[in-house]
Amino acid sequence: MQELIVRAKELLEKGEVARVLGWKKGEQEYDAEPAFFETAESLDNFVYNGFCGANLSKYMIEAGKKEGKTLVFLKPCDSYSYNQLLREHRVDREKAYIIGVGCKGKLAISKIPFDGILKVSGAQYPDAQEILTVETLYGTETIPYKDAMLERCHVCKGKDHVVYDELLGESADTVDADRFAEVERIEKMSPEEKFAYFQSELSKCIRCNACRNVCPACSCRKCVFDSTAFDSEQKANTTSFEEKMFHIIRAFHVAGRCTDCGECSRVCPQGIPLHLFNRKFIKDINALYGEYQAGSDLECPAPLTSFTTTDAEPGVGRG
Amino acid sequence: MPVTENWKPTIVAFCCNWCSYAGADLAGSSRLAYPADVKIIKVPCSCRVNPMFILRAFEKGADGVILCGCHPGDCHYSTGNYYARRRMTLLFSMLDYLGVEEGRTRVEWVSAAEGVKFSETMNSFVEKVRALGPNVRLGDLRCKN
Amino acid sequence: MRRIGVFVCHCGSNIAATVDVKKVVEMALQEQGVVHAEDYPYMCSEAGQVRIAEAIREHQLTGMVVCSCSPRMHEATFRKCAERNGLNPYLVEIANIREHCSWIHKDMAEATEKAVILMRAAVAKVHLNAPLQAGESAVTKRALVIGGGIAGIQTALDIADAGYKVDIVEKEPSIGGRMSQLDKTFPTLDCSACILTPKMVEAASHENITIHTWSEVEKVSGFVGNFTVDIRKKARYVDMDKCTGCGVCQEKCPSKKSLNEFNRGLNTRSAIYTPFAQAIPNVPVIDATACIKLKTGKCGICEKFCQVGAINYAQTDEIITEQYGAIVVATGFDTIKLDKYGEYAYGHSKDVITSLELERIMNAAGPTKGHLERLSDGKAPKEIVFIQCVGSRCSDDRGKPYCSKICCMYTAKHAMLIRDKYPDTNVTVFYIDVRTPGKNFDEFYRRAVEDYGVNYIKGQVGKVAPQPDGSLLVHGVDLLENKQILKKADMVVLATAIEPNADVRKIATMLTASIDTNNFLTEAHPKLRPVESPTAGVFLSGVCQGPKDIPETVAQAGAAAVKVIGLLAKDKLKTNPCTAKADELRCNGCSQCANVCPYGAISYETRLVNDHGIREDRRIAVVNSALCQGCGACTVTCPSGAMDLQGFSNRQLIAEVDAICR
Amino acid sequence: MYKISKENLNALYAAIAGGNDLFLPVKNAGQTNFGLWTESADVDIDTLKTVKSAKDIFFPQSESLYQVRRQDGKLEIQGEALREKPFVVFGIRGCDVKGMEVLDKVFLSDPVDGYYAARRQMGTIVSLACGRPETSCFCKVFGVDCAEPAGDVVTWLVGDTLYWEAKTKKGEALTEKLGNLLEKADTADVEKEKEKIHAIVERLPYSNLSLEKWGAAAADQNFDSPLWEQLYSPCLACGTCTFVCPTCQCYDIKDYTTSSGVQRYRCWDSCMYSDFTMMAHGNNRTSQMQRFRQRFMHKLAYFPANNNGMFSCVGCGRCVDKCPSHLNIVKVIKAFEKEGQ
Repeated sequence: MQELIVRAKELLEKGEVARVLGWKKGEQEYDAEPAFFETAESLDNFVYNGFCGANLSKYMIEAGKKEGKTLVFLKPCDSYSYNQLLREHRVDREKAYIIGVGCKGKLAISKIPFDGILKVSGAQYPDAQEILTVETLYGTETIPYKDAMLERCHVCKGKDHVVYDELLGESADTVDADRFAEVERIEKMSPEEKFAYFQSELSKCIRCNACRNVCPACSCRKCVFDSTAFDSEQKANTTSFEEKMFHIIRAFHVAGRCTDCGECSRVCPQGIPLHLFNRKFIKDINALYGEYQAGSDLECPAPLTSFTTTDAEPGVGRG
Repeated sequence: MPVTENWKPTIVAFCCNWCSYAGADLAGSSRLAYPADVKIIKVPCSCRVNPMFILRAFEKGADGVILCGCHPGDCHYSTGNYYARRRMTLLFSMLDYLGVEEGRTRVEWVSAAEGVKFSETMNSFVEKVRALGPNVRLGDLRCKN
Repeated sequence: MRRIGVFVCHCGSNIAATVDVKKVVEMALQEQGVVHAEDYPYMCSEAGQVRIAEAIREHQLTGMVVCSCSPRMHEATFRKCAERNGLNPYLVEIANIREHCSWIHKDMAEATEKAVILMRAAVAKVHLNAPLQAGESAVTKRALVIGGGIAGIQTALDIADAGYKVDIVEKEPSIGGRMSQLDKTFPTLDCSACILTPKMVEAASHENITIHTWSEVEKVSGFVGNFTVDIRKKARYVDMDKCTGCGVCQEKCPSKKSLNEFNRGLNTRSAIYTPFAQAIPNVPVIDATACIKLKTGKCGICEKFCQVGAINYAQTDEIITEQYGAIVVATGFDTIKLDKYGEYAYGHSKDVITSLELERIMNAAGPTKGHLERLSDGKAPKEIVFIQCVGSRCSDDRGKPYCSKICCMYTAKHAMLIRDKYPDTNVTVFYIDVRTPGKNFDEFYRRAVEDYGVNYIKGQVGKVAPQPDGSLLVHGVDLLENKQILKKADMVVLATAIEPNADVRKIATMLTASIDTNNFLTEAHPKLRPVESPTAGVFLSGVCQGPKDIPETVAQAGAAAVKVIGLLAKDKLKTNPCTAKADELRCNGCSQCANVCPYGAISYETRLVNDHGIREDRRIAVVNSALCQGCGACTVTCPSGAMDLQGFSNRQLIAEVDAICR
Repeated sequence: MYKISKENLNALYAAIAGGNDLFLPVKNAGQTNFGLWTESADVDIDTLKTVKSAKDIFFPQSESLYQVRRQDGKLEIQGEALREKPFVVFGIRGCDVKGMEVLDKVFLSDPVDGYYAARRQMGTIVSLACGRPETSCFCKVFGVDCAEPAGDVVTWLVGDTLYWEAKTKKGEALTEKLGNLLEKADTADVEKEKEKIHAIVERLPYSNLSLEKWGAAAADQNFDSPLWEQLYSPCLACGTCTFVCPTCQCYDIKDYTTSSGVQRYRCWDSCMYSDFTMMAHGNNRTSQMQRFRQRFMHKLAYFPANNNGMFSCVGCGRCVDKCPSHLNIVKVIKAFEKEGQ
């Protein structure tokens, strides 16, 4: 972490960047927040630890409107999101200085099942093999690092950055699960079971839009669900249908653009596994139109804005 | 909504102007009957159909939605139906994944010369939706009896 | 709130017999915004339109719905009527209660209920219709004719005579097409070449006609009035300007084993060749697959003998790009492949031939110099059997479901010519039906039977069996006599079905013209617009649209030319105002829409946007409405819904959905 | 005071549900929220904080107000019936009960919101003391005693025993109905529990936040502070904080139109949303900073200014736990506290 601060101060002091976009110490170890740092002193509050899961790429849309370059720290998976935004002309590469930071897997406080958490040792500079010691109001507990890791880190798409100006810090492989296993499990269910499963999950949705607002692919200036012009404006869920409509359409709008960064599932206050929607589309796209990783490059045709004359017919595989 | 013997499904058929709408016209001028449950909405091309329209139809009470366009390769706009095909393939796959009955959605390519196919398609689609009964899983029950 | 008028047409009894039109009127009056509704026996009639005009004035309508036949029939009629009476034509919507309702339903209650719903959907849409103004685009005063057969030549001549430039693109080395392969023509038995050649010469020498032979259309973009076409001029290896057409090269060429396409492969030709003597242009091409020099680098004999130095082995394909206002497709036909008809022994016996092959055999310039002889042994045939409908009117996938239309007549012609020239040769024709509608056609057929003693047998042939003695045993059936027939023949001629030229699919795709299940190009209307493709600015001439004989082809060619002339005579065309448009406040500038636009109509510009007080430079999509054809692909690609299609907007379509799904 | 053993709670729920609707924390798909009790419901009173507060029961996330239908060309208006059936909310924590007090200020003062008032009248609140307060809790700051919450009935879960004490007439009526399911108990265990809880509350990291910089006067003092610009920037403009909050009371009224009728309904709105208070001319708050500021100024300055100093935050800490960017009211209060130093 220290090397990141040193480098950031250096670039800031040399005037090569006007500001730094990183993570700021919170009140607790686990509530670091994304933040802009404009001065070298303010960087003393900079933090990079196991709880810095937040993907900073989307903040670069606003950063691009400010004067001068912004130094941004991107984890490997964040760099895919940035690249996708670059492809869609939403960010200005000229106004970004990208330091690719290493990642050894990020933690979710919601996955640490203890009441009254005060301190999590081992989260400072995480190592996937570690056992976390958690001090709580009600005693000390332990949990393997991997058990507290975000879902996305178990199926990490790799520790290589796809866009950067320089690299800092080490990464460690965290993959220990099959990315599509859960999707496949659901696909094997009967329609009744599928319906019951999603109905149960989606009935929790409170339409807070956190999934949408955190999503780097959902970067519309005005979401179709916020605009009256499409006659689709909805605020709260009034029926179970609207939740479905919202999540289906949201997944559809980011299909072929979603990098599977997993932020939607990370932020959902109701713990809905929203990535299962996006990953279903990714799985279908891979199977039907060839392997595709959004954000991996800037040129190759995107699955929903291209075609072949021999594409599968809709409803393929139905009984 | 309870299934009664008199229950009739509501079916929305999006038809592209150049092929399928003309195919439906041909079915009409050839007096090839299909159930009155089918209501056609004209769109310039199958690629004009937004997945939102389809979900909206279900939300408002449709029991089945079918999209008809020119045969791949014959699109009046040359490429529209190819995009529609990918979009609908993904959308339908997602609806299947959510446990919506598969028979409620369909895409069929119907040319202007295929009045017979249009009529047969509508007959078989309506039959399938009738067998499935009212749409509950994607419906919205507000302002309904 | 719109003031909407609803006009319900009885269409005589076409609608009124099945739909309770009074009920539709009554229900319409309950709809929000509907201030007037009435029914009338024929809304499209003069009197009906007068009623509409009165209603527009009296009720100050700001929108109207006509419940009638398909918008493909009368949308234009009612829109014009509205426009004449001061109502923007795009404030008119049609509820199709005939083709989509009364004609397919029997139960009156059911049909009426559906008609009411269709009316409601149209009313809901009209509430959101915006008055649109058609734009204008300039017309390039030049036409392209694809195909240089009699259809293409006639179309080109007629257009050129009217004073417009026209280009013919022909993929073969010469214009002339199928007609140039024919010997005589029915029902007058005049020589095909004698009537075709003058036309070819006229086309070649016409100041307004440019002919690109040995060329193919490579790419088409643009739209009516403004097509841009890439034409591939295939390497000819002979300089068109230098060649005098002396023919020495063809005589000297040592590679003489290539099948002669013009003679249907019945004999061979040299690697450098002109397909036939009267070829236009009279400049040979080198067949690169046969030329020894091009294949091995050694030879060069033709170059040596060419006195004007016209041979150029280094020539390559050249792409030229031209602008056109209209395009005529005249790609013609070919006979179907007979590999699925093994029972006729075509390909097994040299003496089983197609009718087109017979044309070449009977032609003085053909492989037998016009002598009727068996290709197997050169003997004169004494018994000839003609088999009709080979692949036509076929119910399985071996052939075509349609009637090829020309076979009955040319078979009568062949039979008559043979009986006339070789009176001791017997001719038998197996037929399903003899179809002879057309001026002097039936008389012609009767002459064959009555005056020339051609033996017509109603019945099909099951098998043609080659015999050890070289003859052919025809297993047929006589349906009228109800008996099996075994007939020994020296020659069997198959009236092979015709089908559109194989290239038509590719061309149709390039032109975005639609094609039917048999690969014939679809006309805009089967009766009322038979020479226009549904794609504006694309016209149809000849057999590419459907089987027809020479007089019909020439007539259609002239009709297509008239349509082209009518188009080119305009300086400006009204453009479709139903084009896409981006809302600058919601556009992300992400470029996804441009990726799916087939017309390259979307570009981006950075401009200052005032978003409710926030002023910033934004990258915004801009639609060129002259290029946009209104397909709507962009609208669905746009996640924020910034891109919308005028006339078929998101809100309009959703309103229709809502009205249908109550 | 009464008691009942934990294993008999199902019988208690069944008894309460006889003649009443019973709402209580129910676990569904891994998350606990208030829901209607049924035989098969997975009741979860051990989870301290339901994701959404109990606000939902009195002021639902969305509710129909009336329907307009077209009948033979005429319009027919059908008002939504007010709540008539009595119901009980069980297991509501001290902070949420305090949240009801805040909502009462809004909905029960003139003009009274009939829908809400009917529910308040028909509802009986059975609160539950917090045995294991969380790191994010700071109800003490707003005068809530989570060891002895308000409510018609207060309960304590001590070991395997639920202690029950009626505090109001409504509470007594309910207690009476439950008859012999409850047995008499002395208060010793409960007193001990309260002490234990108070001790934990003292150790909570945010229990001693200072509200000195807030209250009615802050409306002018804090509005133009440069701190807002620093504080808001990670805000995603989602509505999580609003929708999990027990006191946020803003709603929007919308029409759901079908061709056979219109349903007028209201649904929660969030001041974090860009279309909040959108008017024909646009929005009176054009930036996210302004929206962010509004939320906290409303809770900590405007509301107290209009309600005799009552804050419209109850320190439940839900927003602290749930903010995707880890922004929260604690950070805001602390930032202003530091500013003066």
